[in-house]
Amino acid sequence: EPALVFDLGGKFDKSFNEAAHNGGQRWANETGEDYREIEMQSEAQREQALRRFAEAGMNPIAMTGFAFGSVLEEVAPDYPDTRFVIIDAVVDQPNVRSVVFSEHEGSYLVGMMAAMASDTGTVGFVGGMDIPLIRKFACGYAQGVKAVNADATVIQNMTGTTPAAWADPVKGSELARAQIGQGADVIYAAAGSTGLGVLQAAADEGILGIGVDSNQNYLHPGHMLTSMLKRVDVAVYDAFTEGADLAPGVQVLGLAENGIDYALDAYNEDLVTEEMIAAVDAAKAQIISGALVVHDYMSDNTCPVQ
Amino acid sequence: MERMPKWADVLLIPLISLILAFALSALVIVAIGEDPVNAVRLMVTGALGSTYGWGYTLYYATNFIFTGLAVAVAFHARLFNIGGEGQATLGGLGVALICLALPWPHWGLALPAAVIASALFGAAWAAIPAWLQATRGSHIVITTIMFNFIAGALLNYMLVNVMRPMGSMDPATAKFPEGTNLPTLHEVLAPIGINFSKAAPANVTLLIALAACVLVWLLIWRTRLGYEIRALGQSAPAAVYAGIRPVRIVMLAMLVSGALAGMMAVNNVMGEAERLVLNAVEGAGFIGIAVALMGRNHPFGVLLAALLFGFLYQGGAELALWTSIPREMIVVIQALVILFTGALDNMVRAPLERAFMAIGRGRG
Amino acid sequence: MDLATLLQVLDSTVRLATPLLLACLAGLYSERAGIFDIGLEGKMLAAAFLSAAVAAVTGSVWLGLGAGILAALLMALIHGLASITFRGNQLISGVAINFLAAGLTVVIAQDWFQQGGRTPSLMGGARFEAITLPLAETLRAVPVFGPIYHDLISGHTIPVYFAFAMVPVTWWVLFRTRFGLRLRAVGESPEALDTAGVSVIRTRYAAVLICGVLCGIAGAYLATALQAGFSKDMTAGRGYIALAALIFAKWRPWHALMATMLFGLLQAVALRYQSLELGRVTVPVQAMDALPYILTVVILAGFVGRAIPPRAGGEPYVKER
Amino acid sequence: MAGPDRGKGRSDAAAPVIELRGISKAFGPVQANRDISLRVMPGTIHGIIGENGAGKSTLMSILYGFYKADAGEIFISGQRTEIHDSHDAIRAGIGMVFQHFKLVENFTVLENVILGVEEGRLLKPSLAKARGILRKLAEEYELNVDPDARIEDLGVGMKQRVEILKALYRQAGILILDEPTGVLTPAEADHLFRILENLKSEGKTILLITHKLREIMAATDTVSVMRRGEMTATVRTADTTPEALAEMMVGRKVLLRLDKSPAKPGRTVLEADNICLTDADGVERLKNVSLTVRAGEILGIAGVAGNGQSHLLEVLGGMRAATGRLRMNGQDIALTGRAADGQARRAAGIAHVPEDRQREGLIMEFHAWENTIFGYHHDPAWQANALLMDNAAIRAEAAAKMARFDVRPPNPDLAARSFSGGNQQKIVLAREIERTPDLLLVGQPTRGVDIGAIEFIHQRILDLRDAGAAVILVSVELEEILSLSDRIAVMFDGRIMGERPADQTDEKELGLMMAGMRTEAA
Ligand SMILES: Nc1ncnc2c1ncn2[C@@H]1O[C@H](COP(=O)(O)OP(=O)(O)OP(=O)(O)O)[C@@H](O)[C@H]1O
Ligand SMILES: Nc1ncnc2c1ncn2[C@@H]1O[C@H](COP(=O)(O)OP(=O)(O)OP(=O)(O)O)[C@@H](O)[C@H]1O
Ligand SMILES: [Mg+2]
Ligand SMILES: [Mg+2]
Repeated sequence: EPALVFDLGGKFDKSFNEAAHNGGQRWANETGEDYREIEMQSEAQREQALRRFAEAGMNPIAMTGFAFGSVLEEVAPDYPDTRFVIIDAVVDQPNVRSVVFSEHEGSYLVGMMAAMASDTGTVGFVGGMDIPLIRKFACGYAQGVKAVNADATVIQNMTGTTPAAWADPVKGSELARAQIGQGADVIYAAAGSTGLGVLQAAADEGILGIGVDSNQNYLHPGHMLTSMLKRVDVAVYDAFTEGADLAPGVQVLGLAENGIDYALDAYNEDLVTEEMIAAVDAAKAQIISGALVVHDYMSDNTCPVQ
Repeated sequence: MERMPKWADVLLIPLISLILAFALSALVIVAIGEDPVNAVRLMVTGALGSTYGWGYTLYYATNFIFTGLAVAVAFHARLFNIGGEGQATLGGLGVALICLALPWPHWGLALPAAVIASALFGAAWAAIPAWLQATRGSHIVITTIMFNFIAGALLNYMLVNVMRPMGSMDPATAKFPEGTNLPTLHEVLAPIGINFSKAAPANVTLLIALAACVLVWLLIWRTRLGYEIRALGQSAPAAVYAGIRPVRIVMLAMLVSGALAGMMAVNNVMGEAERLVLNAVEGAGFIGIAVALMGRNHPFGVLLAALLFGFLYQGGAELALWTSIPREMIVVIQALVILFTGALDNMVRAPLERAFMAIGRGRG
Repeated sequence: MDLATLLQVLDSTVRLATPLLLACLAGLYSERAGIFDIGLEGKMLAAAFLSAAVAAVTGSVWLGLGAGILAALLMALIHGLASITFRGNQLISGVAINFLAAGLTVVIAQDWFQQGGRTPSLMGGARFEAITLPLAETLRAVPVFGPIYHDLISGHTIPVYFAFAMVPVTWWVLFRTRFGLRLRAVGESPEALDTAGVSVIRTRYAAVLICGVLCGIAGAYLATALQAGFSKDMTAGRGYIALAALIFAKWRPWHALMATMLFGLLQAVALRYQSLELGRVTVPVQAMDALPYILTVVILAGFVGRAIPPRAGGEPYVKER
Repeated sequence: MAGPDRGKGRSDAAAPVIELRGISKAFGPVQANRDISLRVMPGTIHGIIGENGAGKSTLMSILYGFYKADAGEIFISGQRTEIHDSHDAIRAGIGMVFQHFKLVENFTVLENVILGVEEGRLLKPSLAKARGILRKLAEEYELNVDPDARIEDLGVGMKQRVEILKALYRQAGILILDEPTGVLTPAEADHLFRILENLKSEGKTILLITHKLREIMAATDTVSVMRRGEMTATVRTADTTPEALAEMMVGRKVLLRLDKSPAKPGRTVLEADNICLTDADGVERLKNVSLTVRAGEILGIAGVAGNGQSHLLEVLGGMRAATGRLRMNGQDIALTGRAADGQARRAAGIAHVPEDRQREGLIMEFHAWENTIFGYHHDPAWQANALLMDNAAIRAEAAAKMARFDVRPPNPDLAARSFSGGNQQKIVLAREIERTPDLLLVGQPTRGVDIGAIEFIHQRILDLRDAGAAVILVSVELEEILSLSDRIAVMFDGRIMGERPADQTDEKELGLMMAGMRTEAA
């Protein structure tokens, strides 16, 4: 029986954790089997949760979020017969699969769309916790924006420096309002459930928002330009399907692997023009073919554009 | 003439309050469509059905013994210390600093150092509210609440800006060195032939907590300082009459209280996580209030109440795992225990007192 | 900082100060009547939950508001029962109420909506909409005043205006009406009120219930105006900040407005800037988060004007020794 | 709202305006009133006397609805009246001035007067109306008070006026005054009695509670006597004598003179020079107080309550810091700072029986044995080792002490709270006297103590004096001062007005000094 451990933002953050949840649900629906899940309430609980599931014989055990990294490093050796899957971090243990995504590529695509949809030439980015991973989103996004409109301004804000930054919608909406005040008319939120506040403020103020991880277009139809899809659900689904003998090692999911994409559906089809689709799909093909390389912030902790 | 026999005061009343609290909790469980009997069964097997369960129960109980004693000691001086949370947070900071400062060769050396550091940091965090209460009359309840928040911000700052190792995304300190890892109950009990779960975090700190119970008992009922603390708590004018200096006693009682709360960090930071993370205290400071109220501020009572809450915590975690009863159910139980044993004490007490008076009259 | 940025910060201050102000005034009624209340947080949280839940189910923010007030009243009643009827320890009762709300909201929310202790997001009529004051657009062009009127004064939700209106109302009730006289008397000297032939119990319950109503509105505002739905622990310590503001304000309505605006401003700045550059020094965001609490301690220490609480505050009224 | 003019005592002379039947009231285990009946005639001043704790205040509080009786009935003007709370009492035309005033300290006089009887929901009209009525009342009854003054700025005499005005504003026909003169100087008391006469002539009925025989004889028409919760007698004042009343009060012939040998004063034990004390509110409580006490004598300090005696005792006992100079057995003693606490005083040979044994002298929740070392808990004799106390030794010694002082029951394991007042006082005395101090400070040694215990306590104090200790005795009971002391000092307004040998003075002279009048020694 597999198990799934969610991080602090909670299973229903409509974003990162919810994507994982959807993957698990899909697996459960298709196989008719059951799995266990638990949401973290505090930093200190991570270890107990992993151990409890391992003790109870759950296998594989998937967890969402880089914050499990150091705990897993510790726990995994104690349960050599259990397979662990960690998303967004690399843990070098023989029984661990580490899944990381090429978020910069997807962010690049939605950045392009943002620049094309913007009237003011100013777009915004609200990140969650200020960590390299989120800077990777921001940097990819900025590159995409500049690729379309070199004069565009990208306003960037991070919500905080602790995991609480993933779950602070009030702060998200205040930051969004501040960016709108500075002229932003498209805002990309990469901040877990904090992003819900960002998107809410964008909708309230009548500008466009861009969702992240899950397809968030349905949240505010008419006010959601698109969502940058990070297929955590696929990662979880795959892991559960492979079951107790999944292959450990590092898995990188990008545009090529369909691990990353942008969302196009009934909720945003009126906002996305033919021209946008053409441009973005062209860029996507180029990235997949290697003709276009989007700089990965985490490769050298710098970003070529601002 | 006594209104009520002592056993009724120390046993019967807390018991009735506890039953009321549990009965209401059961109602809540029924109301959300779960089976309370099954819930209890799950909690008992989860918390007491294996050495793994026991290991977590005892681990939580260790935390609660420290915070419960902290509240109890202060309460003997009629100081309501709601600052256990902040003091334990600072205790954690002390433990982390000392563990990371030196290449400790053996836990036997690191442990006393950590105990001292945590106690000092905890006491220091209690010292300012204590001093303000003693000399300026600032209400200690309010100041300790404020200090909990300030401690949170301070820890946040330290972990994010100062103690986070280079290159780490986690706002947490580095792993403590090998030489500071405390033996768990598994290692402690192995020599005497007991095979205790390796995975559970209960560790030697439990023994320190038990020793703290005995020491607090001696302090309160066998020493001059304890005598003075109790005297001041019962009557400040009388204390002044007797030449007991209120400022000194308020300070000392709070320092001891803060030190006890701080020492909790030896268990959770050094014994369990082996690094310092955000919100490591996880509300144990507040549970200390419930524990002290239940335990009637007596170390033995605190020990029993801490075990009870350890059981509730571990059992509650299990509940959350295997049923759809969220972990917050424990918070509800905790609230009800505080409500009935603390705030609604008279609701239980008054009818009992009347009953005992009537019995007394009947006999006389 | 230019005018536009300043206005934005102040605008956000108003939004963030509103729940603090409502809770602070709530506490003011209760504490002026001699019932200390550290359970503001719990009452707000309970109200936030029930208002969001009912608004989500019915789609009506007004029904949600009513439900939120009801939830806070229930909590207030528990506090009244413990501290007035059963003469228990008011501080312990407050602590218990905070935990009760923290636990129950999530337990019920989880059972009700199965969304990990949240309510569904509120849309349309289930939320308070910002209202535009008359002439806001017309006057916008007027220099200085125009932007202030349009950006800062206009464009908030109804609870915001209500909260601000409650300041003069509270002052008037407290100092110009019979009820206010009795309420203040019961907080200073309940036996004086008792021997004057007025029921101490009834007066105190009235105060505690008013406190519940205001906390209810504060909580409903959080869930249905500031945010769009309930999430676990969403009050995030605002009840304690309101309590701090109350002490800061020395239990006076107009001072309460000042104190909550100050604390709201601190929050607005802390939300917007990760750290604040003041000349040479960089103030980390954690310092701004902690500032309300630090200021309160300083005030309590009496170094900056001593805060003297209502004299009978915190003590149950007991005639038998 | 004040009711119509009920209870104005216009009914025919035979019917009582107040009648109580079978009133009983218990506070937990204490039976404060037991089956009390009382009839008060309209238009009279009816006195109620009784020792401390006899239950006078309780009875009156029941009549005023402040307490609820466990049993009994109340009739007002012949009608059975249920008085559940003060509101009912006010409606029945009853007003009460409590022993401890019930005023809101930070309200103005006006606000206090209208509290509970405001006209309508808004304050403005009420305040305006009250201002007018107050002015009229002030003229009618010589009751001038500034209506806009804050209560906390007023002296006790003024506060009492406000209380009377409150009652009159509510058109009370029956006025209860509970020990109104305890805090007044004789001149203020005289003024009060003039007002009462005035009210009586208006047809109002007055219930006057006191335990001062003189006041009863001077002011009342009828007097009822209470003893230990029971009403023992009601007589016309003209038909009785102070001696007879005293006998009824205590239940047997009252001893008037103690069997006391003449003092043999020895060396000077304590010298106090220019002691001054300003309290936290900035009020000067002690003004250049100087006195000396010698071994083997008792110095009595007389005065109306609140004139600094208590503060003086607290300063000498180390409970308050003060300025001036204090010498004990020729050694200087600190009056401020760390060395000025009770511990230092005890080390210097000063023992202290405080005025309020329940608040200060004992820890009510502690066992008796713990209380027998209270203040002396640092004595090495009670230590088992460097860290721990020797509880067994303390308990054993406590049992012996309690036996010697005839504490009943002689069980050291009972909480102090479980002993009666007299026995509590004996525990304190045992603790302090058995240390054989050089100087004993005693405040109100027999307040609320039954007569048997009074004799015992007085005898112990005399024994201590005869054994060569110096004693300073503070008491508001002039008779106690006169019968125990060798010398008597009188305090007024924080000053010592003068000093007299006990056998060369009398109540009259002391009374004048207590009122602030300087008299030359005869
Ligand atoms: N619930 C509360 N809300 C706001 N302030 C409080 C509360 N409880 C206590 N305080 C603060 O406590 C202080 C006074 O507390 P408290 O009433 O216990 O003192 P006190 O008993 O009057 O002390 P003392 O009699 O020694 O002067 C005030 O400064 C007040 O600010
Ligand atoms: N509120 C109370 N709670 C408990 N016991 C009380 C209370 N009031 C009075 N008593 C007790 O009831 C008894 C009668 O007290 P009461 O105050 O009526 O006496 P009193 O005659 O007025 O005495 P005094 O002359 O000292 O004022 C005393 O033993 C007293 O301790
Ligand atoms: Mg007080
Ligand atoms: Mg009395």
